[in-house]
Amino acid sequence: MHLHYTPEQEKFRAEVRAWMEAHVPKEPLVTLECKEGFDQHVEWERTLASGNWGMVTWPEEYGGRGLDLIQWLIFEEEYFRAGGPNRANQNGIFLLGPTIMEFGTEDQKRRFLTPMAKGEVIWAQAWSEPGAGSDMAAISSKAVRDGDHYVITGQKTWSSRAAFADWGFGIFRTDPDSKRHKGLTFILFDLNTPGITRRPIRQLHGETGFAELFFDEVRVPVENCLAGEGEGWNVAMATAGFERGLMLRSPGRFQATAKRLVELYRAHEAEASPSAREAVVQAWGAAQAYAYNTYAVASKIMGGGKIGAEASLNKIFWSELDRSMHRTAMLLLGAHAELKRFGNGQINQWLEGYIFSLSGPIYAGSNEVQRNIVAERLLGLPRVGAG
Amino acid sequence: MHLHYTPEQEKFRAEVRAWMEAHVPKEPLVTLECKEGFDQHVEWERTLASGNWGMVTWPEEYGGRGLDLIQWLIFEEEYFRAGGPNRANQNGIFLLGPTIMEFGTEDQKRRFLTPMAKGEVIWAQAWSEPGAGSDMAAISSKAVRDGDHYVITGQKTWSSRAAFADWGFGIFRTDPDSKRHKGLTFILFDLNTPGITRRPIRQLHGETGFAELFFDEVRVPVENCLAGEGEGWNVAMATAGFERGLMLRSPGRFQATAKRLVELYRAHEAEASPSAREAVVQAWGAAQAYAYNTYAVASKIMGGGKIGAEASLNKIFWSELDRSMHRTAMLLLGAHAELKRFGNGQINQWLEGYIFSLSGPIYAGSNEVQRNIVAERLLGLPRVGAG
Amino acid sequence: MDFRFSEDQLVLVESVRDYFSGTHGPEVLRRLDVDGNRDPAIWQALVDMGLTGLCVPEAHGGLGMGLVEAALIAAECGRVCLAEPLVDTAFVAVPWLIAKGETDKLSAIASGDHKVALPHVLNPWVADGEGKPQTSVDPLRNLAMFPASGSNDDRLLNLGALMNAAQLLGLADAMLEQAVEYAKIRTQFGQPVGAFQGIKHQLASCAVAVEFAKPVVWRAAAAMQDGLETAPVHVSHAKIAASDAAMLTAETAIQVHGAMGYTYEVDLHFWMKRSWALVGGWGDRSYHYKRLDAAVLGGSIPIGPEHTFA
Amino acid sequence: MDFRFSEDQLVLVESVRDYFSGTHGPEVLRRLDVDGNRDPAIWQALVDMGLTGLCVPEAHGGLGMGLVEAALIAAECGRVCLAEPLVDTAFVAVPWLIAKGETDKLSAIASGDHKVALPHVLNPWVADGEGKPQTSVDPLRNLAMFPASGSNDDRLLNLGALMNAAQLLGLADAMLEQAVEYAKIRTQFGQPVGAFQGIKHQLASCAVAVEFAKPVVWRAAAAMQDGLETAPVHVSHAKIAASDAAMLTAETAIQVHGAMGYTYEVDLHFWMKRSWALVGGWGDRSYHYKRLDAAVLGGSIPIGPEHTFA
Repeated sequence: MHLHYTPEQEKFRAEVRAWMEAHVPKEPLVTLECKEGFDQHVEWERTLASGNWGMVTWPEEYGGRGLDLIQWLIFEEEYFRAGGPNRANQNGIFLLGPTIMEFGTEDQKRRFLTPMAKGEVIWAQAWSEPGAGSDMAAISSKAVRDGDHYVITGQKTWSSRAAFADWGFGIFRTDPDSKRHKGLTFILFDLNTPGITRRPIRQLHGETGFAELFFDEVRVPVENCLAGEGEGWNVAMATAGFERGLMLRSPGRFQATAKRLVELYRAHEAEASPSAREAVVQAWGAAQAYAYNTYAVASKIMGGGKIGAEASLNKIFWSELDRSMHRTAMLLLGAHAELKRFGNGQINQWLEGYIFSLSGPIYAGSNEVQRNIVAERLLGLPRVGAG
Repeated sequence: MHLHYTPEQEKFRAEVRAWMEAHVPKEPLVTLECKEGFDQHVEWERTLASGNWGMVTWPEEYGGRGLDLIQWLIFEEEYFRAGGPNRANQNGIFLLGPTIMEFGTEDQKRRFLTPMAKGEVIWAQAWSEPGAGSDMAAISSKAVRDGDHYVITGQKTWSSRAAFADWGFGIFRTDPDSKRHKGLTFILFDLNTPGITRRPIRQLHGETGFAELFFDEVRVPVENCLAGEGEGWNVAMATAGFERGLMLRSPGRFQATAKRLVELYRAHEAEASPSAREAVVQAWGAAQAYAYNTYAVASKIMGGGKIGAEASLNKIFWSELDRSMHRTAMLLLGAHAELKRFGNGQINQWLEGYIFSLSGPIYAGSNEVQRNIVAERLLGLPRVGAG
Repeated sequence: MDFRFSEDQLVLVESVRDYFSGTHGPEVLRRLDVDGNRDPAIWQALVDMGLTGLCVPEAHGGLGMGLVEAALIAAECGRVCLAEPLVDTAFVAVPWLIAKGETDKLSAIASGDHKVALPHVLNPWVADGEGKPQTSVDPLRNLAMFPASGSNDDRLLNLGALMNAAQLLGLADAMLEQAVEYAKIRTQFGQPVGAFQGIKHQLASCAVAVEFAKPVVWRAAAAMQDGLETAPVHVSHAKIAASDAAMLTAETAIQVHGAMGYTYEVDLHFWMKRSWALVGGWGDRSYHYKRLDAAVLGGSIPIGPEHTFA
Repeated sequence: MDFRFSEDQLVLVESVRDYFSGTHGPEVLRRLDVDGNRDPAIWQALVDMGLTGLCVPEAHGGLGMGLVEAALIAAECGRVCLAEPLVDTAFVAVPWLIAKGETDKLSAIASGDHKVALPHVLNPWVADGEGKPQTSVDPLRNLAMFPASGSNDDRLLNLGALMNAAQLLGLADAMLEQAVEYAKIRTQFGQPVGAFQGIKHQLASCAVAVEFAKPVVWRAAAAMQDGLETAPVHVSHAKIAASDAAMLTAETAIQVHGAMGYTYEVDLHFWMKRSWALVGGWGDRSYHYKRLDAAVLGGSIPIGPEHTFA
């Protein structure tokens, strides 16, 4: 246990800080869930790529910097310190990129990774179906082999970024007689392929960055299949592991929120209730705990360890922390909480953040599913019973 | 909605207050979970009976006062205001008494109710078995008819008061081929009948007021069966209804605890954390809410209404409130919390109370079972699935 | 001592609930959201039921009812997420005007011709009042900038807070019901999600919170009605209990709905947004907490078992 | 930057844990409870493993290890609910004596011949010290009245609080494991109770609380070890996180055990009682909260993403 940065790490931090201070937009971007905001965020991805800060943990050959996980954490700390925007490329950086590196052919790596790193191609994920949310094995959209193509028919829903993105990835049933986890294949597809219809989903906040995707005999070349026919479940589980695991939510994000919450509290100190006060102090503590834990896991992985079902602990912790911090902010704002913009014209980011935080315990595997995983795989409780 | 006491109710309150002030022991009694304390509590039952305050809601013919529920609530408020001791006769007053009144023959009412009201016979309950706790239908102790007797063989556990009480009641399997809820019979038995062995259970706090009961061919006259052979489940459900329902925990108890908690807080105000402060204020609010709700239910019942699955809401609310108030007290006491007696020799009643409060969410149907009842019977969620 | 509603009160509630359930479903909210969020026809129906004049004395053309009845109807307004400014006009402004002896507008209010939006210094906005528009997260709320002339009258605040608390009960009830209905039909892992204890127990906890908030709100309404000196304490208690129950139920209901709850096409969001808005208005949680704190720890209300109805 | 324990540290922990799991099961606690609660043979075994001298410099016959190792072993002591006063003597008193430059008793401590019970003004008692006996709820704790000469030294308090936090981690781990094991074998309604989500989700929530308390405690140990100016803040953070996790796990574990958890014959109560005792000692929750509050809101520690290791 050695909790000091090396001089090289400090130097790296200074380099990130300088670049971020020079480049992070001074004004907050419009939300990425609408076309205008999406375009602004893609522009930011390209700015990041121009400084080679797009995919910092990727190998240099694919457009990354080959940073280790401690460097990645430092990068993220500085990113959130500077108030960097949300990442339009989130699905690419943390989900699809690592999946392709692990399962892709050389040709696939070449075709997909570099454009992703440059922010030229933005990816949507297409996991869920109307009948398959947390229960992903219930997938029924099918891909039928026809020569050197798959012909895809079916429906995906709740696809993040899909309203505006370029390409998508998901799993499809290639063996029509198969059930549950078998007979599924992981396929990448151009969202502009004929036969694909995108229907934007209007979300709770009114924006439409998510979409339903309808596939009507969509022909996708066989070479867009990842890791072989029938391997879809294993690949998806690995991908979902990345998502729930270390990199989906870096601690800097929550530490930045906790700091803003402290500032909000100071502005309302005179009239705030005791529980609000203690919630604010505990928010700092919990965000720090999440950071320590992430450093511990990063250290473990760098030492050759693996992250397994512990990822579910992380997902429960950060999603409930995020919701609780934003709920506390809403209560501190009182009668101002409902305003989309405050009297001074400023966007009420706490309201936006609270709404977004409500999705945390739902997506990437609901927290009910995560608690089952913790109970069964980490604690060893029996899986008997439907309950 | 008329939230004022009538002059008669105020007069009644004054009468209770005067009697309690004159009779409630000045020093706290020793815990009822040991022989010495049990005897002190039985003595108190007899004192109550001498003033005709033992079974205030019972009809006068059985030794009660025939009070209505609002009067009962006033009585309880004054009882807890005066710091009245726990009731050794709890099982008799609230569980068995009402059950006999509903299901008993005239002969049974005469034989059992009056001695109970006088504090002459103290009753133990014998619901649980080692394999049947929250799942009471799993009972296996059997009672075989032999002429005008039942011959009981089996084991009961976790029988409250059974270490020192005179009589017991419980349900037994009279039809050996029956399963679950069928073939059970409700039987009353003298705890000194040959063949009954009591093994006191040492509880978490070290005392032994609960017991296991072993039945080895115990002969009990058939006239001690309540409501007919095979009716045991229905009778027990009615009894458990009383237990979870209105009268198991009167609001006065929690209002008294909340008041003591406020006093404890005032003594620790300078050093207490904000969350402790808010928990204390909320404790008053929750105890009041419980009182209002009880008055509302009492009013409803007096108007001819019934209490059903709502009883489960009550049980969840008071048991978790009680635990939370005592937990707050433990945290306020800090390093003193672990002391069985404080430096001044006073018993640490908060510690005793915290330990006792931990049983609240467990007994009389665990809160997990209660939440299932709320979800299924009040909200209408499906019972499908073992979970 | 009788903690029941009268037959008349129950009949009143039932008739209003019946009317709303037949005419004011979620599709009405969607229409208002698209077409402009006030509808004279809905307002007229409220007038026709006598609700605008519920608390107006009979001499001024109203029904002459009290705050308990008003709170009961406010809960029904919450239950259907009513957008029209009935509560502020008829259950907040009317009792306040009566208490101040200002009776000249009462008959116009009862007849539905006059709506009142009272500004209070604790609110940074006026709902359905005049002024520069402010956008609420709730698309059915029309807010205007707080005017300089806001009142700081406590009775007005208490009326507003009590009626927000009552509306929050109805909102919470409705969100719980929506979550339950969804949990019955949404199937995952081979059974309705509502058959899993993980879902059941969360919803049961909401039911506990909501059911134990209700008598606190009714008790506060009765205390205001009876003019108890301690009424402000009971109003603050009610506002906190109802707010906490509604916040918990909103978070649980969206969780039970899963990703669907996060969409605009599921109805839940209207109720959640209204809840967030009402929790903050007419004195926020911290404000009411401080009043409760001053009463309980400061000793301004007697406490203990014998003081249930202090 | 490496947030892992060294190989040496892991080997040390494993060897101590192996020793305890082979020799110090619940039956030992029951024996001590009946026969008198200190056992020279257990003490001698601790001495033989070098634990009394863990932090004593090699020059004085010890192993010369630091606070991180001490905290790791304290957690193991919590895990087995050790009764002997190892932690107070070897992990609290020794580092404090060294910091004060008082080295004369160190070799006697390392050899097991000298035990130290340091009074601090925040504790109303001394554990395993001289004075009028006080009865703890924990039958294996020997308390004496607080002597007039207690220290008010902050470093002593921080050492005591840190080691209580570490013990609480082990206690919480053990209670969670006991609850899980019971939930696997206890059958109700036709299946192990641990197969119900109602039980699973409660236990999973405990796992979250415990796992996220751990790195906070290790970080506090490292901060003390490294002499960071902010170390007291981290100790308070650790004490609160570990206390909250242990309190939650104790309440959940007894709930999962049902009525059996309420008996003396099930082992759980020893761990619960120890937890309640340690939560209160060396600065209670409110005390440590106030330090944290002063740091975070008062600004004595820099906050934000770039200050993870401030």
